[in-house]
Amino acid sequence: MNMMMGKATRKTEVLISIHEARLHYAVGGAFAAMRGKSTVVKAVDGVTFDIRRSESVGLLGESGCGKTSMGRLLLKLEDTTDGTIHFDGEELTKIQRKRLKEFRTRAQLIFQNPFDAVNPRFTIRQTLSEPLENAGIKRSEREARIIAALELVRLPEPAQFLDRYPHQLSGGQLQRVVMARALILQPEFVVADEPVSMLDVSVRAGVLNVFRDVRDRLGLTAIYISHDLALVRYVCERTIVMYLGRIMEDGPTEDIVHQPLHPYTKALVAAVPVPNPDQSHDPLPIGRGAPDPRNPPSGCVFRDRCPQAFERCAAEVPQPRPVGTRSVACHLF
Amino acid sequence: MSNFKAVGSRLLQLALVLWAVVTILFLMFRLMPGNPMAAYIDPTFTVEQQQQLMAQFGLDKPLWQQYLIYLGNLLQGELGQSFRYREPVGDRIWLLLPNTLILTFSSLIVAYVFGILAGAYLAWRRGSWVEQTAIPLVLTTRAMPEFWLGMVLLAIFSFSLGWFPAGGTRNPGAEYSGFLDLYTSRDFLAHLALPAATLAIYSQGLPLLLMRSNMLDVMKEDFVTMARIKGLSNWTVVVRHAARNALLPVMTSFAIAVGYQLQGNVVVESVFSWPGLGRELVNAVASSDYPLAQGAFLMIALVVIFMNLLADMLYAFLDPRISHA
Amino acid sequence: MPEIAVPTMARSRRANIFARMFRALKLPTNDPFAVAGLLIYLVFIITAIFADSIATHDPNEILYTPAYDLAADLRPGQEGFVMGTTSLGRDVFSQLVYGSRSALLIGITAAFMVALIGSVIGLVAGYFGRWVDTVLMRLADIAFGIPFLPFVIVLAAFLKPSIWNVVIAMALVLWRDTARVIRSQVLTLRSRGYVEAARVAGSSHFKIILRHIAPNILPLSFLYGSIAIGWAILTEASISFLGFGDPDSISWGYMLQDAFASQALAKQAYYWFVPPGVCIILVVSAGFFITRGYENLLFPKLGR
Amino acid sequence: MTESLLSVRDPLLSVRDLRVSYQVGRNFVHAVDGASFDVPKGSITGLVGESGCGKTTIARALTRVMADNASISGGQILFDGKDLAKIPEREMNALRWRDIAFVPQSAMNSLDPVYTVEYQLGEVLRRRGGLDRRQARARCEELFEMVGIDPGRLTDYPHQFSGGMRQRVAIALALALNPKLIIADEPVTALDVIVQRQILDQLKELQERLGLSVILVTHDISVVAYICDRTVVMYAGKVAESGTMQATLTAPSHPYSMGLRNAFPDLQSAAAGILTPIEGAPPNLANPPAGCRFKQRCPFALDLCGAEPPVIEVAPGHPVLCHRAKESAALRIDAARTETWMASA
Repeated sequence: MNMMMGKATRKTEVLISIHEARLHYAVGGAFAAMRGKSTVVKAVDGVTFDIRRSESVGLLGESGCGKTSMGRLLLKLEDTTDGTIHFDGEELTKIQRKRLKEFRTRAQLIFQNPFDAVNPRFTIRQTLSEPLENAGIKRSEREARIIAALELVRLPEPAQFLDRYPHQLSGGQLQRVVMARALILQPEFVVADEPVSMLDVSVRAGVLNVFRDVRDRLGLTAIYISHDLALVRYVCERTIVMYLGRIMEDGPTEDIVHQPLHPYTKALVAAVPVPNPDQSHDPLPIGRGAPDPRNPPSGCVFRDRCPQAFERCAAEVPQPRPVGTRSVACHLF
Repeated sequence: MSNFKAVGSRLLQLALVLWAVVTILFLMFRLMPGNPMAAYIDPTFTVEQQQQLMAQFGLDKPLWQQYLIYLGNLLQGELGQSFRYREPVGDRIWLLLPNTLILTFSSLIVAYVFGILAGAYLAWRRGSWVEQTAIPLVLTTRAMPEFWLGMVLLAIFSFSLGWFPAGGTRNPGAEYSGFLDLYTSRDFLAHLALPAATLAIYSQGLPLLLMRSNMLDVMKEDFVTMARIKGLSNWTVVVRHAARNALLPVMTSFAIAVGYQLQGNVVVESVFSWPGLGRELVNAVASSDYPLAQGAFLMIALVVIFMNLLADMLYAFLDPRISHA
Repeated sequence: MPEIAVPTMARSRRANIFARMFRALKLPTNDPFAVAGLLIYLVFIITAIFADSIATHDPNEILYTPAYDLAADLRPGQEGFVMGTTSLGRDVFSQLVYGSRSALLIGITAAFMVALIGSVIGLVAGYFGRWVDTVLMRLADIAFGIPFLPFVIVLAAFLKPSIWNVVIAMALVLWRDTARVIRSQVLTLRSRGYVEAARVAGSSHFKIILRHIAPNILPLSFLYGSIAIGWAILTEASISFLGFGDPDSISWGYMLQDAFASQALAKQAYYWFVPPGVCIILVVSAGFFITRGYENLLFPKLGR
Repeated sequence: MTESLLSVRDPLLSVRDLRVSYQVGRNFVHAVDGASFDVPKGSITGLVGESGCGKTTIARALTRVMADNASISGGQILFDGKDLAKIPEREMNALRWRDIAFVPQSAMNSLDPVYTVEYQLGEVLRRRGGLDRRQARARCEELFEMVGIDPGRLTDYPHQFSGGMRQRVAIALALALNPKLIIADEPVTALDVIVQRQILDQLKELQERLGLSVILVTHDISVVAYICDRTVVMYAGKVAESGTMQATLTAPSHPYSMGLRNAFPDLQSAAAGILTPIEGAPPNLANPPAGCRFKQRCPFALDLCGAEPPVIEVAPGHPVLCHRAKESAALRIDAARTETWMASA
């Protein structure tokens, strides 16, 4: 099966380059505005990083940090308000209709909720046929491709699933179908948006293992979006920590897990629950309060919860600075 | 700054709708078959009157200039002369508007009080035989032509039983010293009863069905379940939590219902010879009194548009999720 | 996959689209009210089609008794007139039978127009969003600002009297309700993962609308269509009652106007003005009952 | 926590062979099918399991406020000398919130959007606690301070609070009448990790300070590990095993609990190891298989597992629902190896 042949791995080559990307959108109606609430949410606010070929990058953060928006930008499901994203040298906002079709075969998305991600009226065969049709694959070849894709995601005896409807599958099986759909056109780049958060714990590991396997076998470039550092650590060699639309810290996952630098990352790492009763817990190095994406503080967006904040943090937006293997956006460094 | 913009944009929207309706009205009346001047000038007017109106409405000018003059006149509240009454259209409309509003509001208030209570009750008694019979019945009242219902009520309660007068707002020969005197008199209320009942019977279905389905929705909400877990009494759960929440959209629908009712009034006023805007509109159109027809239409449209706006604002005001955003 | 199976699959796929569309309509045959509604429609449709053989007289003909008196104001049963006669000596029963023709003709065409226009506008506005949405929704706001019945009256007065005036007026104004509802439904559908998935899979907008959105919208369009049938019949009746109808075609509204103008109320001629009203109620509520069956499917909370 | 408190000699609540079923069409789905466990006084008991295992159904059954189509079809709920499964509704209602309070998963949906938080606290204090308006006001402030919210925010509406704050409000609400038992149904699931940790800390602090008894329903073993004293592991409508948190997590005796341990990533371990899933999915409860419900997914299943498994006490206060419970020490060693679980797939 030609699908199994991984693309040439050129680890040093940059596949995607994001420069000062911003995604702002208007929210709330007239009444929110009347009460002086900001009507612009800065979902992504000046984000810069590169993704190399065959690299797995974890986008880590809490709800509202912009990680999902970032994923949507990378797939051109949303256009940047400002800044640029180059995919294999091509600027995404300038991509033409015809080339967009090609881009859609190269970049794919794995969804969070498998029950929402497939049309309940479609059989598994119909669901998996759609990308093949769009790519102009001959009808006679489709079935074989579908079976191959289902085998790739280790769905046992795939043929029996073809004419079933989504509600006849378990969450774990359906998530594999969703992965198969993303992989069926042999993309180079995959964004996985919390692919196991809706699944039960006992089946999560299965989906994660398939993801890791397939990625390695096909040499995929992958973005793994999650709020769970333990999961990101399981899948990604590199982690980008986001908070309120900005990047706080970016570096090798193991370094971040064992020695977080940014005060926010420190809090995040300390807060991750551990399934081990013998683990001792330090108090959280963070103040109370919650991020409000509509009214972020001036300067460093984390400063109102940061135990180490000082005057400069209010005055000046910290720029990412290289610290060892990492880059950290904090005035302490 | 942004506050100003938001309110401004809502008002702009209102202005756009107003302008569009006014323009549609202009086009409708100018594009009708026959002499374009017929819209404002009756051949039986005196030559002086005709010339005065020609000048006032610029009827000898090209269409686009007429349009500008028309807009200018509207802004000054100038609607022309009624052919039949030989008096300014505006005066005639101000005379009739109270009758229409009294009929509309009296019937709607009755309909809403009944509809809300009955709707809440039916939601509570969901699945019972009462509910099983009531729902199709309510649907049937929504399927009745209002004027036909009026005819049946007239035939029974006026012509057959003689309990209520057959039409108008007062007995022939009755004189009243003023507004309040007339509208609170027994005579007037007797005349009001049948048309108001007709409209109320027709209108109660909307609040009833809306209240019922909202209640059924709200009863499934977590906070209602929580209220039960708190051990609150059934009454507290159903009335203070379920009904209170279900009421919000029903209250909003009142404003919209006023607009709809005003349109329905057209036929019912005709059945009961009720001297309101709707009947006047029908008569004016039938007797080619175009200025009056246009004025009456415009007035009804104004109320409809204003009520649509009010519905929006009412919701924002009543729902703390919006008013305390 | 064996070679032979491929053409079969192709055919079944094409048939599938229609089958799926049809299944999407999901006639609510397990709801007794909906079945009753469908039956009422059936009876009236049959009556309308075979009006010529069902009616006992020409509905416009002025009739005479065997004694050559004008057959005016006869009570039901008198002189063999099943439902009596009008003041001008016309047969009420035959008028009623022919009335079903104009009622259904207007009702169904108007409903079709309203559902079609409303659905397309709602679909386009909801799916494409941005300025398209803004423009179309402002248009809907304007349509909401037009008082419907007065609009029909003015239109009917200016145009040549015809039963189609009501249809035109409805098509011009009443699409607004359907469009708004369909739009909000499309907005929720558009945010569903599988629609996004279709985009990521490279499907065109047209394909996404046709495959993933339209089938979900169809029951709702049908629902608003069946409500619109009622609206059209009621509107036609009102217009005819007010004297702006087509004098050449017999309709239930025309009958009521005739009765009202001929003092039928004072004469206590219930046989004259009650039957047309009951017919209107039957047809309109039939639409509501079917609708209710749909609501049970679409919003199960309303079910028992 | 002293050991004596953890022994279940004098339990606050004893659930015995509880059965709860949902009517779906003409069929009955037994969401809880013979569950037994004890809840000791003054501690936190974690009710843990995957979606559909019946843990939330049990939580709601304890309040007897259930879905329209759900009913308790058997068993006992012994609380304070009464059987909550049998007492008349009036008696049950008198007990609600005064003795048994509830913290829901989503405080957003569980607070009435049209009333201020003070109104909703006051409603319970006045209507259920018999306080007058002034006393209620004072108690509201006290409660807000207890859960760490500025009492000045009492007059706010629920939507004006952030997710974590709302959850604190829900906890305050549960504490209002000093209940004997608080049932918390996934109280932190919808929250971000940092806020989640803060809420758990708050809950633990209050529990220790006030000596509360809490049932914490969760799917997350790490939450159990962080905060619970006892664990009740549920699988497919039955209790797989129950015991002290230490025993059930460090030395699980049911194969399902052993499998769960391998499926959880552990951030504190030196290196990211290999996670091992439990293949397959829980059985359909409308038509459950005979015998052990875990047998299709269990790498240790034998022929005898086709028969109803016995409850075996592997240690005092640590019952396990498994034919091979006595071999658990040996099975644990096998279960730690990934290959064991691959073979069963």
